[in-house]
Amino acid sequence: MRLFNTMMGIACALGLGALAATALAADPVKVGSVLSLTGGASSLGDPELKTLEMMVEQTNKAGGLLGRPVALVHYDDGSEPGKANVLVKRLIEDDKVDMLIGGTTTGASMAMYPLIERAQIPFISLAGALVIVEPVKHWMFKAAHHDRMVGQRVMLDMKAKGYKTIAMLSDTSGFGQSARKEMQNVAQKVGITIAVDETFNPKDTDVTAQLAKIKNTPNVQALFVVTFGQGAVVVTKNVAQLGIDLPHYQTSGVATREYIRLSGPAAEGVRLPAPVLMVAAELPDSDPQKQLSIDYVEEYEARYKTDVSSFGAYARDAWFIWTNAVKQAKSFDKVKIREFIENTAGLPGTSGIINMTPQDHLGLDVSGLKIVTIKNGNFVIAN
Amino acid sequence: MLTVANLSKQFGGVHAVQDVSFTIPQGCVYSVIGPNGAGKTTLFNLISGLYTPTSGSIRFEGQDISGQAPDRLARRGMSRTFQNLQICKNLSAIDNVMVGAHLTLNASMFAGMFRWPGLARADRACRERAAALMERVGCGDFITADAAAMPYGALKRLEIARALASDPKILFLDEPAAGLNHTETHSVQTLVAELARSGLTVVVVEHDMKLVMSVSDRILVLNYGRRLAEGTPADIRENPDVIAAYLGADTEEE
Amino acid sequence: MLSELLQFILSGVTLGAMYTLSALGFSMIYNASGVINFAQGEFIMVGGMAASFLSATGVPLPMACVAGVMIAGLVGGLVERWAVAPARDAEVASVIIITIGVSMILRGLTEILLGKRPHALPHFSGEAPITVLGATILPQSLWVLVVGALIVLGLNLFFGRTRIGKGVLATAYDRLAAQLVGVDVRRVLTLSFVLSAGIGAVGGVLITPISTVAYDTGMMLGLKGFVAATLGGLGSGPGAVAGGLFLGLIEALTAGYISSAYKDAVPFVLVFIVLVLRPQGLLGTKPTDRI
Amino acid sequence: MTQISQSPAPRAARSNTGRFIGLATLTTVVALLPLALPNAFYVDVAIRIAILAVNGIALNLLMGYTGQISLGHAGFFGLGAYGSAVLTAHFGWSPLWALLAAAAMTAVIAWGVARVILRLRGHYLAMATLGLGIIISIVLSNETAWTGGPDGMAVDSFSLFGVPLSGERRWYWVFGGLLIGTVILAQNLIDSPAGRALQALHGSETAASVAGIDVGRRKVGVFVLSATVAAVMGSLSAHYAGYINPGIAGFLQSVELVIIVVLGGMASIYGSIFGAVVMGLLPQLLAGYEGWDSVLFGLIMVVTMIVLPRGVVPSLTARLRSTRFGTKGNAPC
Repeated sequence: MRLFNTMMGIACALGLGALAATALAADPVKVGSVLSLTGGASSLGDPELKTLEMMVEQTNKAGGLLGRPVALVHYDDGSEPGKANVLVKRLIEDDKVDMLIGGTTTGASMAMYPLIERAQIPFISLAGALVIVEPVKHWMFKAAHHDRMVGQRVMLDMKAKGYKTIAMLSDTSGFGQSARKEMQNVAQKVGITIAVDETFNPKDTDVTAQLAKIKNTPNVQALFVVTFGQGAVVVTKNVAQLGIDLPHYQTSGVATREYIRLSGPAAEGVRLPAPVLMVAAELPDSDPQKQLSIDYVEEYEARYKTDVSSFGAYARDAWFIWTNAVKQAKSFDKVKIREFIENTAGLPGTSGIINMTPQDHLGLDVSGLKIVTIKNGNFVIAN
Repeated sequence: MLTVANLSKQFGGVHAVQDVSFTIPQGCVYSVIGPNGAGKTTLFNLISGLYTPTSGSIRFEGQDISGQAPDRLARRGMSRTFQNLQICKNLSAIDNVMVGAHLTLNASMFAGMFRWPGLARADRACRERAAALMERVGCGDFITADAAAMPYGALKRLEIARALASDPKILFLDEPAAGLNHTETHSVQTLVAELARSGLTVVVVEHDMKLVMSVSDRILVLNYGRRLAEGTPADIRENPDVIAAYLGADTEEE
Repeated sequence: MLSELLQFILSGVTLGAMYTLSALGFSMIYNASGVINFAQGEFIMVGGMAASFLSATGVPLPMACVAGVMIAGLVGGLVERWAVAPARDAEVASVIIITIGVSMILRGLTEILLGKRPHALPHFSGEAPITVLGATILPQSLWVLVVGALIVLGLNLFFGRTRIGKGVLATAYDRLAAQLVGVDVRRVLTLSFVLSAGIGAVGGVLITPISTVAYDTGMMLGLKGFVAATLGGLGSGPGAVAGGLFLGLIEALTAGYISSAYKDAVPFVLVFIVLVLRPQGLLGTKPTDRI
Repeated sequence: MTQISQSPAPRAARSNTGRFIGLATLTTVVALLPLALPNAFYVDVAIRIAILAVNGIALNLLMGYTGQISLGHAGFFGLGAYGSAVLTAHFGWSPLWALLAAAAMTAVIAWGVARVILRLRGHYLAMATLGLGIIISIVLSNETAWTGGPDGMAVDSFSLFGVPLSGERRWYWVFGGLLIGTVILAQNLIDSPAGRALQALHGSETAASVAGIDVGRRKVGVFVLSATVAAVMGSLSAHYAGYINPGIAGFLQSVELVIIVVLGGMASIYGSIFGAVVMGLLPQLLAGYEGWDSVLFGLIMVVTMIVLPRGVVPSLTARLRSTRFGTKGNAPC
């Protein structure tokens, strides 16, 4: 009996001691990040981390920030928001970070926020849902267009094309379900009827049952699929298999060339709202977003030999929002930086021109999302 | 005390026990014998509630008990041992015996968790009694042992101690001497006789004829699931059917 | 809506064939060792990943597929030799924990070696869907169905006709007795892992063109295979087939006719009901204890 | 039919002094640990270990002592957490009443389910409980209006008679106290006639029932007990974390609890504490080695179960005993 407890005590002491040893000496400015590097949302979190690492290297090569080097401390939440809650505590209490970027998923961002607010550290979330910035949360900002905007962009395009009755297929992840709710609201507002509202598990290997139901529902004029990653590929292939010739919309969640590569010819003609990043080459040279988007894509693809995605681009924008604020604040004071982030004005990013206010912690509008379509295996701006 | 009438049990198409009737008077040693596969253990399992009879009735102290669950029969004062040992190897030997005394203690989980007053005292008394029982059946050397570490012969006796711990009115012993050597068998024989003297009704399934003949007051002979004969040892020894079916072959071998 | 029903049935049967292959692996290992192998899904994933990786590096498709299955089989054998065999005397619960550990190792190694991105394979016979009475089916789904049926048939012959197959059955029935009559029990156990992994990998390779594969796709298919195997009755070959097909059909029909939101709960509700009514599964045999 | 545990580990009769020393050591560790923890993050890790340990002990009563596996126990944890969260957020209940109501509700559900599924054995029981847990987590993630869906929901902080409970240090004492209390109650139970009955039915259901133990009722009783403990811990940890999502009720969490029980040692209270320490610390220690973390975690599990097949604590104790007394295995001593 005594033995068990001695053992337990030793284990505790050793374990916690080892934890303490991993803590780094605090000299550089520390950016903390909890990302979903494994699990359901890893296809989002992976490019985000790659981008952040690239940004850190670039910043340090350019002499750091206000003369100090920058270091990234990141942890993987395994796409489990509950874990993000623990890990952010580690970033705050143990790694003593100066800035937080991350939260791949809305769940993770929301799970982290109560602790961040208590610790008073500026935080830029990379997740999608509206709830992150509405109602406004004092210490939390957002780099990606929220799902209501995505919905608006799609529905407006549908309306312009004259589609009144549509079918929606969303996945059961946090991304899909939060977006689904927003889409229902937007549809009601713009006068579009969702005649079929189906869901599927993003891990499903087959969704033909749901799609057959959609196919056989009369009067449906367009199909709107709300998902990302492998799920989107499965749906796209199944749509082609069933020969559904409805106009096929997806969300910015599939704005990555990987989607095109994996879906093959089935992806042809799919329409989606995407950050201009994907079609930067088509922009006029005068567009302030053009050059920086092209630079980012080229650097990323050269460095990692893999396709760029809009998720990595959100991390890039978040990085610039922060560094921009630091340069203006000329200090690493968290309160000051928060204020300067809140007052970011006219900052061009891959997702649009960022103009934040105390009422708007996103600072983007619908114009940053372009409706693009897939043509000959490429994203092109839709007519 | 126990009356079995027209009892039958079928497994699929196999008639394991067929239309068997007999009565066990109180305070006697009653043996069930028969060749392998005659249905002796099935009969035990039927009476002790592990199997549900296909038809027929079992009456214990005047009440119909057929089909009742084993734990309810235990409340009525029935207890038994097993041919294929049913020892709880995750418990110590003495705990196994104390399991037998389950019904004599307050076994509510709530009381256990909060150490209900008197519970510990009753448990201690029970432990002492269990130790005494182990001494009595002849496995006193193993009072502090883990059941998993005990030899076969001792486990057989441990089962008897456990069965006795519930203070039964009737005790069923399923082949208590199987696998035991001469001395061990002899001590089982003495034990059975002793238990019978104390007024307990003992029912024995056994292959060892010497043991059966010496301890039994009455004997039931089963063959192919049917009753072949019933009577005192002397009757059985002289019954021509029994000799033909069973004893004859057996004595020739010896 | 005949074409709609037919469509549901076609997708249900395709799914079911996939679940069957996973369930067969579960049953085989369960038979040989009494263990539920929680790494079964990872075998499926390893097969799909290896094949698509090889195919991407320029290996011809048929060779890549065969190699994928063989690699998975090898992995299965190594898992048995290195992780399961050394724990032969451990409790079943401990061995289950070992298989969970193995699944984490396989997932992690695949992530490190082949990356986290999903991979695809070209369809074996093109992507032009075949239309049957208004419903469509991909040629690849036919591959899944036909190969699945061939494997079931092959296993049937293997267990019924070959010496080593009978040895596996004997080991499942009574390990000690099998050993006494000269069956090399150790080899049988390794073989059961190699076969389970190989069969799972065949499923993984066949499904990859349709659904793509990533380092973390195994768990879902493994879990469904466990459900299917239990539905049919653990350890029963026909049970695995029945359970797999039943599960696939029910999923597709629920998604089609009832609610796609609760589609994922249906298999588990179903297994619940089946087990309450028949505690040994649809085609399992009732356990008999000798008392 | 294979039972989950074929050869349950033998347990030596516990002596009162041994028990006291164990408890005293545990209390000392719990009392002194905060002094060694440099900041709130470490306290947080300790708290999460305590939560895992209490859940592990409760599950061990069911799995290790009674021999009935549950692969869906996180489901009950989730029911408790969401019960509390929904009752406080949507109905304005006070946290204490919400906790009690959630625990009672979980107990009733567990009772209803247990009566049906505990007739199953071995892997079939594993399947049924696994299904139960998954169904619970699917319901939690689908009923968006109440639960906030897959993204989860915020939970108010816990307050008792108007005094809010906040800060890791305060919560630490709550969970530390609960852990010690759980160890005491669990040991009491194991050493009582009721606990003996549970272990007896693990050893042999036939022998137990012939001895007068109502096997079915006992199994249901311990299942409800361990589910209710999980629910209470779920409620408290929801208030503590301030946020919950359906993942807490998921399959992986259930598996984590089973690993705690088996790795630490079936039928060993301190084994479950050890298992909780491992499962609580390892992810943090491995957090820096992305990709390799899962490989290392898996390796540790595999190697431990091969080297110490009965779980860390029972295997090591048996080994120590045999060397100390110069005897092999479990000879009487």
